[in-house]
Amino acid sequence: MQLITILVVSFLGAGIVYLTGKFSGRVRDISAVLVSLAVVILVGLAYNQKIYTNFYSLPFLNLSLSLRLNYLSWFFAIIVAGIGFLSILFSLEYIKDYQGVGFYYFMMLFVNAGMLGIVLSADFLSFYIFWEMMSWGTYLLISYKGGKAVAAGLKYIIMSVAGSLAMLFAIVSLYASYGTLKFSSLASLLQIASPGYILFLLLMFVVGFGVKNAIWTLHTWLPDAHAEAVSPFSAVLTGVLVRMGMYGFLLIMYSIVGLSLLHKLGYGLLNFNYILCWIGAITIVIPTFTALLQNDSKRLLAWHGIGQGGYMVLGIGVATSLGIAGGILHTLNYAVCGALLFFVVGAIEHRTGGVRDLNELGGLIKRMPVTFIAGLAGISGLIGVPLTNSFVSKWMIYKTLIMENYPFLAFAAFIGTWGTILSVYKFLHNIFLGQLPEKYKDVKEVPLTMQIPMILLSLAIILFGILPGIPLKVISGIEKSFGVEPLSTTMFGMPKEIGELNLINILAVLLVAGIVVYLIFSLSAKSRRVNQDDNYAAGLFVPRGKYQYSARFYDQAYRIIGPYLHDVVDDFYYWLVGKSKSSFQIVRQIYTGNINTYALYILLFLTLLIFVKLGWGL
Amino acid sequence: MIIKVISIIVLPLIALIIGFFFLGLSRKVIARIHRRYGPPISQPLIDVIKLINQESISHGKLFDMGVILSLAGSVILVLFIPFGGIAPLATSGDLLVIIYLMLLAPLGVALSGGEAANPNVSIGISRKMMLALGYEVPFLFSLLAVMTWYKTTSLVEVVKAQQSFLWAIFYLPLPAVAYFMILPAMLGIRPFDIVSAPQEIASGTAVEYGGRYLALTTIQHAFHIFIDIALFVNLFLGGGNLLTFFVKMLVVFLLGLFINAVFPRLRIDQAIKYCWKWPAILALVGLIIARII
Amino acid sequence: MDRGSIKKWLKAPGKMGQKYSFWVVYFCTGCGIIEIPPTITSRWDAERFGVIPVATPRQANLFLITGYVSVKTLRAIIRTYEQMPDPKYTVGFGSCPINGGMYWDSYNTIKHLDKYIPVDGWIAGCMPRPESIFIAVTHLWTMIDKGMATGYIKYREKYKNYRKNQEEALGKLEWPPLYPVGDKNE
Amino acid sequence: MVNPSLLIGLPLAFAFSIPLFGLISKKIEKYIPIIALFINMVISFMLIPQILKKPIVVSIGGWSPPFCINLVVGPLGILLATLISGIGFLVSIYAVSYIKEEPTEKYHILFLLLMVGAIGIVLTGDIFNLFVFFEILCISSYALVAYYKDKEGTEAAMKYLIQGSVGSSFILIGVALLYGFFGTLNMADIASRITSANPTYLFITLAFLITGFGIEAAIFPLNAWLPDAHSSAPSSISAILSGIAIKTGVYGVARMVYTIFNANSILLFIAFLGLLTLLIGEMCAFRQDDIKRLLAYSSIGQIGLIIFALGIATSLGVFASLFQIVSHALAKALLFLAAGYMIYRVGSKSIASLNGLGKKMPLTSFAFTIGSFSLIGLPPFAGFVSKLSIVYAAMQVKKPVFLAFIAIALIATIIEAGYFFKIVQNLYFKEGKNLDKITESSGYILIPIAILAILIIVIGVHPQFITGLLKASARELLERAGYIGWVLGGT
Repeated sequence: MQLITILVVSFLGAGIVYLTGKFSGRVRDISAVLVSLAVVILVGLAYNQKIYTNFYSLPFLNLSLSLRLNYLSWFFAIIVAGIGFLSILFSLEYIKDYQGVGFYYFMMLFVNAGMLGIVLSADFLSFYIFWEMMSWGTYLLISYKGGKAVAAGLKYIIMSVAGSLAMLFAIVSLYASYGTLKFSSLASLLQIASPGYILFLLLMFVVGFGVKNAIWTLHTWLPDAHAEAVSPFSAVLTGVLVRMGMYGFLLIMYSIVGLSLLHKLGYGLLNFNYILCWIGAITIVIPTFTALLQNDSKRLLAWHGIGQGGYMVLGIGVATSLGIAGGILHTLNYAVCGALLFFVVGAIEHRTGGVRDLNELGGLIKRMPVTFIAGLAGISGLIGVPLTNSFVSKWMIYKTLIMENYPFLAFAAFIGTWGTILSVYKFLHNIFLGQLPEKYKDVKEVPLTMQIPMILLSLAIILFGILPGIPLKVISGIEKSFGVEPLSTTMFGMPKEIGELNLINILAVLLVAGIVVYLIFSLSAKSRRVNQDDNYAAGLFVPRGKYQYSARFYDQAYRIIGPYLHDVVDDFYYWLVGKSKSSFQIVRQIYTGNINTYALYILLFLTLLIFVKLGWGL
Repeated sequence: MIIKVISIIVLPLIALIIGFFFLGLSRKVIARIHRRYGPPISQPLIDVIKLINQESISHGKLFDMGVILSLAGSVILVLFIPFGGIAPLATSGDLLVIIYLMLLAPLGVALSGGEAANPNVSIGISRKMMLALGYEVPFLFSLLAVMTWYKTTSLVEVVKAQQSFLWAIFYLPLPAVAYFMILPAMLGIRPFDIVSAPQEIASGTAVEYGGRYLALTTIQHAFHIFIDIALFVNLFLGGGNLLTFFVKMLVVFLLGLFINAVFPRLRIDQAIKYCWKWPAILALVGLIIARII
Repeated sequence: MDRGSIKKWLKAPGKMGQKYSFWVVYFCTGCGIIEIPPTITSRWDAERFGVIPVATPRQANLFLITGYVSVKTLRAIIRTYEQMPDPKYTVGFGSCPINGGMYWDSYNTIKHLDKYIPVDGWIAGCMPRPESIFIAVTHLWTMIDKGMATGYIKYREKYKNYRKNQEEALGKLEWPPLYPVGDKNE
Repeated sequence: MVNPSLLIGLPLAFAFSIPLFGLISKKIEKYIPIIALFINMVISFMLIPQILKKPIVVSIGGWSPPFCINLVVGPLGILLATLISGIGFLVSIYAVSYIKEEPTEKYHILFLLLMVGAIGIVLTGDIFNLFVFFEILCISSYALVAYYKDKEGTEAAMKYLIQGSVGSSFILIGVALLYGFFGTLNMADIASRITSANPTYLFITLAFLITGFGIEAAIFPLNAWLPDAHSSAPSSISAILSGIAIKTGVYGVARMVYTIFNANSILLFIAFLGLLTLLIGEMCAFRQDDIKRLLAYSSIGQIGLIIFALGIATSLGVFASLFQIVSHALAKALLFLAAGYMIYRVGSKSIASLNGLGKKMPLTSFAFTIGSFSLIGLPPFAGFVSKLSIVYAAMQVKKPVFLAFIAIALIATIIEAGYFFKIVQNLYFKEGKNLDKITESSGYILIPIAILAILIIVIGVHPQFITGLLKASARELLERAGYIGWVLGGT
């Protein structure tokens, strides 16, 4: 009942918000915030409950749609609800000047509702239904801004439809062979299935979920979509919507197929998990270094979205208790960081009139300090600086990779982190540091409703970075439900038997050291505060507006690695589309427009029919 | 417990002294290699004392905080690296944590330098980043080789295992050589002092630094020298007690010094290519061997 | 050379530090710079006095005006001097900064540098030998000891007049005054 | 109890009474079709429950079957009859304000005749009557395609006429042959004695009949008339043609193959044909810039899907195919009506000219979006359920060939998604030119469109409304003994 309430509230709420928008914009904004907040509260109340309900049935296929709640779905549901709420809050000021705001709020809430439906559904049919609703809702929202966004939306929906059709194929074949689509019963039924069939299923689902989670070779929609969507929705996209693929992976791999069966797939190094791990590793390295070459802030973040997804896939691919936990935890952590960073970009866009080109910005720390703090927290989280959240999850992934004796995968993960450091520092530097251009002299800090989400997320980054025990408690519950032996964790890190990590000590020492250094600093001779014009310029006065180094920030590195980072996959897809278009053109020539040929077709058909008869001897 | 607290207080001081000693020694040794008399060993200390008493300019809060963060990061890093068996915090962070804590210092400098709105600083930072990208590849390869070989991520374990039998350098010569080859790059000394090239970009990140800022960065540099070399000694030369540990560090440092004192400065792209060529290949081969055996 | 005497160090560490680590701003004003390379390299090795060239005025505390000062260079000299943190010392190297030297009647050289920035000491000659630089350095040590090297204080006190002279020579300066230009300094 | 023959009789009567009403006033005549088809719809709705209990056989002229002309109103018949009169009703409402060009009364007469033909086809139990009604349908639709009397319309009508008459003659040949073999024209009778004839001759006959009906059903390669006819007819007629006329062709094929000839051996081939039609249709549709041609080609594709499902020949397969017939009829009628009025507003058929209409004609564009999403098969619209059941039916057979087929069909769906999503984006997210004086459609246009959209959503959300009827119809097709039994009385 509770789950049905959640879904009803979120779906109906979307409609109500749209209708109220017809009367007054103010009421609409407030009601949108309230609805999303209500969803957060409802999901939060459902913590630590096990619920299962049938909510609908299709007698003609004797199927029944059902919902369920367990640790896994709750974990994802709370992320969805939380990020959804924050992005709605962020939108209030951001979206004001667009047209079709009512539609925007409706679709935002609708997509959130669809995602909740995905994570709450207990059988593949309802899963698929919500999945598709989310997909086309996303398509409409990506295209919302018009202009370049249209092409991005089309690219997204085509790839998404292809993926979900592959998924549908697998789902229906499951139903045809087992007569049920309930996760629970499938989990038991599949245990006796042949490895070949399991492999086929997994491949189909990997295509379906891989498109969403943007694993390498299925990732090409993501940069365009993230870059062209409106920023609050980009946050939702990168934080939770893309991670629905992650949820799908966890669901099919561990909740349904199960660990014992996964180990049977393949021999030695050539098994499913290992290959998945390598896909994850490639997904880390190539996109992360591609991000290095971006000059559009949102594209840069989008490529990182792909790369971080690689960490998650890598983590769950290793299929150890630590690895799975790391993968899931990284999902949460990246949701926080990614959403935060897109909010930051959104704030910058909002204040500078939609400037996303990293080479035009600079020095905004002096005007938008709060946004800068948020951005700093965000990139620290993305890098995984100690005492921020991603550090823990990445630590778990590295640890398990090394312990499982996969040094090369571990290397891919490490070097991905270095690519991340380079590009996100460029991101931060080119936006906030350096010289403040003349044209942004009187930029103001963003209004409060845009600051609150950023502040909350920054706090979350620090919180989960110092107290990873909070999410890890839920995650070990998830692992219990997978049948993996659950990860035993302490509040501040890892117990001795898993590894040496105690964040509270690190924090304490860092604080002490910082205080000591600060004392030295403040006791020594004072310093004079100067503005950016009083600056070393080889004895000359600083040329205003021209004294900034941001374009081609890592030029020499580009020259070396640039040639290898050409996105061949994307080219291949475009080639495919072009070729098929021309072949369709050829096919069209069948209809010549000449009646004689048509009559000829008819006679040919008749004779063909008769020949078929004689030939086949029907 | 008490011992732990004492060591937490003492260890950074030891590191500081050793670091300053190495700084002074390097100036002296290089001077002698140049057929000069050279400054006294204590010259870096004199410089720091002067700098602390000299006024300076500040470009904002981040400008200060970044420097503080970088020094603090180096200080706590010292506590994670066993120095002659003393490693007060080794149980709360292993090699992976060390790798990540090594981020704090450059990150701090990068942030504080970034707020000094000076393109020289930005160029210096971008060079630092690219150089780091260059030497991280062999560095990570060799670290992974050690971790794979000893099946542990804890530095203390690694040291124990070596002291029980042979040093790692005998099992894993190639990664050790690779680490040694990139050591100057990690320390940012010639031929890899691209980051703070005074003649090209007016000492890079330190352009706007004067007075206490410069003092703190000098201290940080001293710590940095200590950390990198101590890490090498722990990883490949089997740690040792206080004395032998110091001796090993001295040997490693002097060897590196003799090599880099005679080289001219590389260009940044040359540096990256160098790091990705020989050291990386050696370390990779070493890693593959360590993985297979 | 009393680097060793602990007592002085404990009494005035700042002053001692200033004495024994002169960081020279790396700035070639004129022909005199030709004497600097032998000075800082193996032949004379200035580093043993703790004198090393640094790249930016922010780090330097000794300003060596090497050779004649043209009007164009004066602008840079003033800018650089103002960017050097206190305490800072200036040494005019060669005859030209003193009185114009062989350019005494040139239309665009500055004859008397000390009208524009305070100069703590002069090294006469054209060219002075590198040894003279060391003489100057040691002399500066004694001046610091005696508290006579107070050019930077003078600059702060008489900033109004210095600024006036500078603007007479260079026209309007595009950077704001370093110190408040008012009567309260008199 | 109502007599099903009213379903045919009423429209016929009204059709020929339109001129008389025209004498009274030209105002009312355009409301006649609405009345007629509304009554039809009501009657057929009333009939559904009792037919689900027991099918009705109406014999005309006192004799008992097989010695008389008779109507066999089974579940399938009533399903299609309801669909036809329902959509006809909506389209006639649409036509009230859409058809302005004289001579309107001719339009309405022909329209009603078309309805008569369509309903007759699905209700009659006599193969010659089937042919006759088929001719009525075809001839009236030839005329209607050329209604605008412009060049392309006439040309299209001409092509349609030629191919259609070839088809009709084939059908006639087939009927004649059958009469020659069995000496009876009653379908049930023929069906009961089908085994007594030489299979080869029978197959030739079947070939003729399939070809004949296949032309109307737009099976590849017999569907060359369709794009021209659909695109150049008035949009209301395109809706009828695509929503109803070609479905009657499918009905004919199904009736022949399943009930009369029981030719299970050819079904795989038919499925293959359907797949081919699907692929070709979608491919051609992808390359169209003329919105109506695009929709026409997409109807070819959908028909291909229907035929494919028909060829699966399990009860679920036939069920799915009928379901697809319903959902496609609704969606495509909706699309043609909406697109027709957009074209009427902007005055151009090219897709690019629809840019930005979403802001000017929100409701129409919204309905269009729903229709296209339903055709792609996205939940929660009717198309999703039907497509799902088709996929499931194909999978259920557990033959590798059908697995391959359905995989290809899904790939075709991707192509379909490609062009429909593009159009939706054009409607909403592209900046249109000189749209300032374009306004939302008028009430007579919006009512049918809205009703269709609502129906699509309702069926998509709650398919149980129609599944019972569909299941019964599928059973009627598959269990020929039952059909024969109704007509000839328990054999």
